[in-house]
Amino acid sequence: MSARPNIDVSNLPTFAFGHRPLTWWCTWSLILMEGGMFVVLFATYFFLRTPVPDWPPGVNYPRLFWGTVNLVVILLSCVPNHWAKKAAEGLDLRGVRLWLLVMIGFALAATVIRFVEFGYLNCRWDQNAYGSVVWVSMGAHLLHLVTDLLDTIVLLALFVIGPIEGKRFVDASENALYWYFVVALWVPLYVVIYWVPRWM
Amino acid sequence: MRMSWRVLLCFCVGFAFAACSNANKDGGPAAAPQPKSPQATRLPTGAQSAGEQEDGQWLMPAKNYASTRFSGLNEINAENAKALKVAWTFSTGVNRGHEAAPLVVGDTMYVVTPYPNILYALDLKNPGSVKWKYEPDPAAAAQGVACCDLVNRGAAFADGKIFYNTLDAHTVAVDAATGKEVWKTQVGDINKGETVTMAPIVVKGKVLVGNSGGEFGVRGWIQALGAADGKVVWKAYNAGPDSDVLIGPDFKPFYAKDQGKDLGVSTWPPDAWKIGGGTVWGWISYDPDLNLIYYGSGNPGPWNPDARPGDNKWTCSVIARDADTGAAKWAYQVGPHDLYDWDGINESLLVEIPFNGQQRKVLVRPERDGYVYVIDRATGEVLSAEPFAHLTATKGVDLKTGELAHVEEKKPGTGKVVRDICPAAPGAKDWEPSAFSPQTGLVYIPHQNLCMDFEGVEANYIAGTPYVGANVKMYAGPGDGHRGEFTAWDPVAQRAVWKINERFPVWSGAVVTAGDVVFYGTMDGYFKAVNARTGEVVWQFKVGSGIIGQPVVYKGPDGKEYVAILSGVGGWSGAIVAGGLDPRDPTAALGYVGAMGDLPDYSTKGGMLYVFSLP
Amino acid sequence: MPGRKEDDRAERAASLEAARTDIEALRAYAAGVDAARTDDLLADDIADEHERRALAKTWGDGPGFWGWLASTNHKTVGRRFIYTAFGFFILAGILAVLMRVQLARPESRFLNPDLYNQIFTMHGTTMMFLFAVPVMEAVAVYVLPLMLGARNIAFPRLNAFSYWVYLFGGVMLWVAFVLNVGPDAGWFSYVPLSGPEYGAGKRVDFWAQMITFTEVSALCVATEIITTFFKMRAPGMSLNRVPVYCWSVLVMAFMVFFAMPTIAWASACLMMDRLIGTHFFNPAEGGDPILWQHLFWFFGHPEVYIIFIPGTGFVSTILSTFSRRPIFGYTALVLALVSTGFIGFGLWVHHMFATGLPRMGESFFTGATIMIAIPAGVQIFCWIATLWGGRPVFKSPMMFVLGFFFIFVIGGMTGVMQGAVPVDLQVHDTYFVVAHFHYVLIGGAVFPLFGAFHYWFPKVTGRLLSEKLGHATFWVMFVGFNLTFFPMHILGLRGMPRRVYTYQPNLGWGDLNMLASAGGVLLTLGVLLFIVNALRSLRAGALAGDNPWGAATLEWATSSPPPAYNFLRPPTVDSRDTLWTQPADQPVVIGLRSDVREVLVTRALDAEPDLKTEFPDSSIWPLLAALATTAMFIGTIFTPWALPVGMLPVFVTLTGWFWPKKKRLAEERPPEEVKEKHGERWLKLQEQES
Amino acid sequence: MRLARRLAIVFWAAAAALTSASCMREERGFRVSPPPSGRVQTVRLTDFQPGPAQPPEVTQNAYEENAYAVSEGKRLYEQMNCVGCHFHGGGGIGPALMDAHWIYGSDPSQIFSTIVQGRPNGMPSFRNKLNDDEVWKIAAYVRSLSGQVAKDVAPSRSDDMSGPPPESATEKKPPVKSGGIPKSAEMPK
Amino acid sequence: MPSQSALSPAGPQAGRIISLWWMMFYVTGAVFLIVMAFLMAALVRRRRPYGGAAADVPDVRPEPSGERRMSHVVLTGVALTVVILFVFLVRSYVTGRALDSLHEQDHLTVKVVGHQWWWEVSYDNATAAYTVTTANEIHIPVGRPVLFKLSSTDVIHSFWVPNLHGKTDLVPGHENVTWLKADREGVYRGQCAEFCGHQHAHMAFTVVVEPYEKFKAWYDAQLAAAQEPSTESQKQGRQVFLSSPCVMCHTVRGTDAGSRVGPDLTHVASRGTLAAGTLENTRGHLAGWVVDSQQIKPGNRMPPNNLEPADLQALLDYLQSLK
Repeated sequence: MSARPNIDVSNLPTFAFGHRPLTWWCTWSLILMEGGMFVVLFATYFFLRTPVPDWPPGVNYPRLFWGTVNLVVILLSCVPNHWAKKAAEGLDLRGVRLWLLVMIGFALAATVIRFVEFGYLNCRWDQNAYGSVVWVSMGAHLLHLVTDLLDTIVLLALFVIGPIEGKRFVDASENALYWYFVVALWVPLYVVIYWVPRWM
Repeated sequence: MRMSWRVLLCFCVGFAFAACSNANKDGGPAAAPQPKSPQATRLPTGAQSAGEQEDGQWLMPAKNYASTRFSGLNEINAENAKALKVAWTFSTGVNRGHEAAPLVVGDTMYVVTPYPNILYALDLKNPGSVKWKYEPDPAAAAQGVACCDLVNRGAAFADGKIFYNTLDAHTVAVDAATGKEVWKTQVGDINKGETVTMAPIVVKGKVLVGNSGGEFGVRGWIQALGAADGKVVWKAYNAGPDSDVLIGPDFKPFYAKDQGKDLGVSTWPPDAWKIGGGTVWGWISYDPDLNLIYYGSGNPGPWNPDARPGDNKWTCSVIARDADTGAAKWAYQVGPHDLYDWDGINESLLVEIPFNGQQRKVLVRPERDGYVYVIDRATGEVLSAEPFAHLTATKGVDLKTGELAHVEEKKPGTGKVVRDICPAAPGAKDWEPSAFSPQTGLVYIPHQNLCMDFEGVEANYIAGTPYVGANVKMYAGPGDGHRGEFTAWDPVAQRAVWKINERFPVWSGAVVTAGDVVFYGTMDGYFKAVNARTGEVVWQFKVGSGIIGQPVVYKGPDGKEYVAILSGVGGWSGAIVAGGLDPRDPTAALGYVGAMGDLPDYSTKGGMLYVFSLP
Repeated sequence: MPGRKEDDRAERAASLEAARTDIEALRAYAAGVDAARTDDLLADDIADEHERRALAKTWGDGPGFWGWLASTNHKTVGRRFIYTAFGFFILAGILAVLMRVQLARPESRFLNPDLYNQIFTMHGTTMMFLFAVPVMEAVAVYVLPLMLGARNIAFPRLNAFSYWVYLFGGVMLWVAFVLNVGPDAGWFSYVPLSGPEYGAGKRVDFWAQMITFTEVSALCVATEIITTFFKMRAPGMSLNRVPVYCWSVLVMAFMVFFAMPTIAWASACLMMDRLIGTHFFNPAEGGDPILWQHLFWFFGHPEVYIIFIPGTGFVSTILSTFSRRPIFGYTALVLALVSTGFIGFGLWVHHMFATGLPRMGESFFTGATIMIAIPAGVQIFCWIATLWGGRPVFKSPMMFVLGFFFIFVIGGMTGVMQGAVPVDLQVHDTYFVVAHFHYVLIGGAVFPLFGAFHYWFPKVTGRLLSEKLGHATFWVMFVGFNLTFFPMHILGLRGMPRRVYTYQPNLGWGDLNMLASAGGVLLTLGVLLFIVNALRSLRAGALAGDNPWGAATLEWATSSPPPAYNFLRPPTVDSRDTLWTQPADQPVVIGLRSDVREVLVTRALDAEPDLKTEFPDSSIWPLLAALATTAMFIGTIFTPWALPVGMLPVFVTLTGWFWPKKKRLAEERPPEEVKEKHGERWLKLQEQES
Repeated sequence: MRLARRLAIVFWAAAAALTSASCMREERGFRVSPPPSGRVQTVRLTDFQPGPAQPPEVTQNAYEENAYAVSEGKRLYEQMNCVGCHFHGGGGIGPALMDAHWIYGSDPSQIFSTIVQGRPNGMPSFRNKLNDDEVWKIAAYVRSLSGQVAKDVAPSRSDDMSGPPPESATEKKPPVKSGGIPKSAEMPK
Repeated sequence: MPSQSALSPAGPQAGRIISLWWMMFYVTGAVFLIVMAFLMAALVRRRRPYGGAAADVPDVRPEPSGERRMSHVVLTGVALTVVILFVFLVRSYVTGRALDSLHEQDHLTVKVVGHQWWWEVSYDNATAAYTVTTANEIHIPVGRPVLFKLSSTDVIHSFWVPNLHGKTDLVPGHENVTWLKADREGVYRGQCAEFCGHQHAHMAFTVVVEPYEKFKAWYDAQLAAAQEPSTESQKQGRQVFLSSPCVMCHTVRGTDAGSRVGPDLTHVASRGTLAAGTLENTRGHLAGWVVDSQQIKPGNRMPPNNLEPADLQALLDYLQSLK
């Protein structure tokens, strides 16, 4: 009917990795908005910190041990996470299954350690504004740990039960990307919670 | 023996203090902890002074007019004190905090209980038996206006009568022999929040009494009642116009800040002095040579300093008055515009010590603000003021102006929690009286190691209800969580010689004897004998309840030396136990509960007299 | 569900109409050409009809009530969104009328202060959170995919979810209000008034939780908009060919991204202060009420632009269509939008000039505030230039845009005045400000929105609105609006603070207030006229046809109302004003499957075809997930344990949402690089599956 | 269909309950008449009685259902200096109010009487100094200190120093009716 | 009735602000008119028809020369906007600086504490005994700068006397300051400008600007304790005051009443208004206020008082004697 060629898209791929699929945009949207939330959280922390002569106010410095342990665990998790992402992008079903399992282990460990961390904190959330902001920031990160943990579990279940789809590998890749974000959140958070009181 | 003791001291103590010593100008290492000679510090002469023959009696809570709580008895000494045993005990039947010192007159012991202020006369010849009992039946409602438990700090004996105060603001005189009431005078009004908890002192036929209620918006006063009839001889307020404060032409304060006309009015917002506190619920000393009485006035009301701009004279002041007329001789305001409830009611130890090479008649005051003030007792000049406790809120006293320098960021205000204020509201040392031994030249200070968070809130004056306007939370000061300390202080060298840490605030008084033993009790119920020179705990005994009383030392009818102490935890610090308070509220009892949450695990209430002697 | 039946009927009528005209045209054409060719054409036509039916089956909502609940079509959801937001607009408008009745006379006893406080809080809250932002998102949800030539919005299930969450949040707030638990601390809920000590009960908690609901909803929609904008444009629609309106909603979406997390965090802090005793805003324990103001206004000011920027998009669209020429200064307009988006974040402090902040900082924010007038000026000038160079047609949408000019410019001028700290200190929190922001928001957003309603009504319903009634609506609203709000400028300068439930007779404010109240009645009448017009047209309006205005953007390239799949064959684009410039044989996209919901994903910058992605079917899970989320959110008003416990059903429903249907791998095509690198693995996977 | 009808019934019942409950919870009547206080003047301080037992008198304080009234009670508790003796529930000069021990009874009318009449061991009488309405509000707040009031009604933390957990977070314990003798003041007379 | 309007300034600050505002008003007004003129012109101007086709055929490719001309005009418009805005910015900055330049040695310091819903006013003095506390009525001497220290004990309020200056918030946890100076004698009304709860609408106060001598006389009178009752009825009234709920909230210096919950009543009869500027201070209003304040100002903190008629009259006698 037409003189000009129509665009036939029937041979286009149905999934891809990187910034091409829609999921990537969704993940980055999540990262952006939650990252924004954490930026505000840091701003709150320093806003509250500024007028106070002694920080933390009226309590000791937070003890470093468990926070640091968690930092190490979370940083170490980048390695299996890298492999998980690699495996997903290589459509390596067994690799994906394996590394997702390992990642579940890491996320679980980090979550458990987080609860221990709460137990060792230097004050309660209802003691003063310092306690509030510290508890809530750690709680917010815990929420990310838990949601990513659940997410990973479901993903693994999908890879075990099936059906195996191409976009499932994309999901696994995006899941790994999101975990990097969770890791990247904890590093400044760790510094702010455990070291800023000592430095500033 | 004495030589070996010196060597020991040299090694054990002198070594430890040599590094920081500034008193061993003669170069002798052993000289550091010990004054040059016992004679260098001489007690003032007076009716009850140690200069006279020690008669083994205990006629007033402070033992003598100089308030040194030094007993010349030496049967019990640092060596044998470890053998002390209970001689006898006596239950008072009252459960509140027992802060009183028993009196010993002849072969009778007189014990005043907290509210309901029962006076027991106990026969020392038949230990523990009650000769007679006097019940003044104070108004029960007075319990509602007693800020910090229903305590009584003791009675005084003179002219065959026992004088003491009841919680409902009456002073009574009781015939010491028969227990019959001689007179009873109402000195204050509980409907305005006035109570009386202090121990009176009898000077030249006059009973000196002051009121409590600084937390209720009362107006502080001291009055003299005729010992014979209970009639008011003179009455001096601690705030208001000069005529009320008995400030006349003889009034010569040393510092410019305390000079001026009607400062008791002009340093207050209009009419605030009428409800501004400045009570006299602590100790009064008397110098017969100068014929002056010395006392400190309590905190201004309310606690929230925003509600009362100005210096708030004459609260938190040391005041010297003529004993006969009450006319003020000098005054020194220790804490102008008090920020932290640091009453100035602590005892004044009247001693003579060398200062800059010359003997001076001074009064030594371990103050609530954490400094030991050495003040010339004739002029009111502050000779030295050195801290004996951990301080964060102040930076020292300027001896030129007499000003206490505050740390700006620790100044409290309305609606703002200021943290880590040390010392806390009870101060570095509260009412618990210290003792001075002319033999060691040391002042033995029972005190606290507490800090606090403080928030000023709007205070509403409603007569008969608390007028505080502050939320307070106290907690242990720096260290391992210990909240009490017992410090031996060298007033000449102006430094601590030794220090004992206690789990709870040391809320009991101290006594020191010629046997070089210091006695004090702890709130977890230990009565302790300590070597006065080394601070070594020689002996301790767990009594029934926490101790907040004042130990006394006397010679029994059998000629033996006895030590007596009332146990029965309570007071401000022990209110959590005495009042059955809830530890979940750290602000309870004006914030003291915050620091005392574990006291119920260590002590229960119950009043009991314990008398100890060597077997 | 009368609305739905209506839609169906209109849809059917329109498609029949289209089919009839097509066939007639074909017949006429066939008469002139040879038979074989005609057969070919008819065969094409029949194939098209098959395709249509297949697509309609694939993309249509499921049957019955269940299908209605499960719909994920952006037009269905968008319509619901618009109707709901408009419903809230009416409710909030009723509250406004109540307030004007109360304020018409001094010391009036019509409302007590408690009820008045709830009413003005509800009015502001509903207008800002439940009407203005959602309605802008809603129109975007409806229009954007059409304008970009897409079959649906990206993440359609998320879209459905965001609607439900928004609906439940709004309903929760209003139910609370009806139950006398309406928030009463003003729409910006300043602590400590809204804090645990002074905001007794659960009133403020419902407010704060409503924020969370609309929050979640807005962020979801922003995600969809951004993804749709970048990845689902018609082939050929490179970034410099995107209609200005699409740019405006993109900027809006990005602003939502950066503004909303702040208010989410702030309202979470507020809730925690109230529920579990944290101290974020307790000045005694190291918190600070000023922190709330910073957090709130860091969101609150951009919020105004979130509302206003899509409004400018409407203006540009309508203006271009009815000036009968391309918009003047496309690049300048887009840059102005983007820079407004940026500057919008730099001036929140001008809401806080009276709080005693350092003067230095204030000067900076004065500068920023005044600066934002520059992009606004650029837009105004470009629009006037568009008019200048065009031939204006005064249809009703255009009237609203012209009204917008008058009102918005006044609002902008008073805005500049308030940017100056000294002036702000006087007029802040007075009726001058009330007048100003109603000029800006009603002028800048509601008038363009009503223009947009009039403009796209034929597209959505297939029927034209009455022009007569449309003009009447405009004039009544315009006069009513100015009568209501202009006197408020004077009232403010004469000392009347805002948020007073009454005022004293001897202050001399009575007459102007009476005038304003009278104007309010007129304004209400105008809105009523619009409703009458819309209802009448739904039944008896003239059929619109595909492109009644002769507009240039792609949404007019399909039937009115558009079919479930939007375009039989997704269009391609070769210019900005594509319908005006494209040749009759503009290529279309073919090769998308019609048996599943396959869509074309294009590249972010040049919009070249990149992937085919299969969209999920309609699903009830988004609704269930929204219900679970609602339960959790409402629960956390009462107990913190609702969060961990409530997460469980949310988790379950989300798992259900994402759980795939069983299907064959063979239909999938990995991209070239995957095939090259991992071809064997891919084949093995395929074998395993089959 | 039956199911639907049942569901509808449940829904409307729940809605009705919610309506009545929540309207009261948040109502702010500024000119309300307080619960009747005539009977309160003769309130019993003990359940012990000669002859056959009578059912215990239990009164309702409508303000305990009303968050605003309880918050007003909290304000009055502070401003009328109740806080000076009882502090934030932990007690001091007066007994603790957040524990389960009630010397003069935990019933609203008993608390009302205690405030109005005063009690011999130091509790002043507020007769004529507070009007009944205010006393009922304070009584409601006092009960919230020990968790006797619904959590969505009880106040949350104040904008002050953090003390005990907020009233809305205080666990409810059934009151111990020790009666008569202050726990803190068993002493000979 | 006192004036409350930013349009009739009585002090240098309000004067500067309003002149800045008028300047902006004229300039923006002119801009508005010009923009509207262009708009109207664009709507009505005659055009060449597009390529001779039907009226609604769009002009897809407008003539480039016309477009260029228009872009020049637009650019000029934008440039002019920038210039005008810059002028505004500078002028605003200069005015802002001038507003803060009242720091003089010889000033009065007044502390204002916001309460729901009244104003506590106290005059600072180096000598504490000369601090005066009153409520809802501020007297200041004409021509002398006054430093206001503003704080709040409950929620945020805003201190605003439109005739004298813009507003400054009273924020709990902060102490804000503002300077005022009045050039004209008179009585000016101020009002809380930040929403603060039920009775935000009735939280006003008056600023009485008077010559220094009159101010001084007022100040001295305020310093004195309350007048002793001189008649039997007044004595009875005082008794009523002290034995009723009044004493729980109010201060009358010189008596046992010393609470700070409500306004200080030591000199209540000298004030012009009652209930934070809600009512004129007349006997009838006072009676109504005492008996049933919730009718007048629903939600305020004053409880209703059910007084016997005789007691009420005595109380009114007493209160009215507190000059």
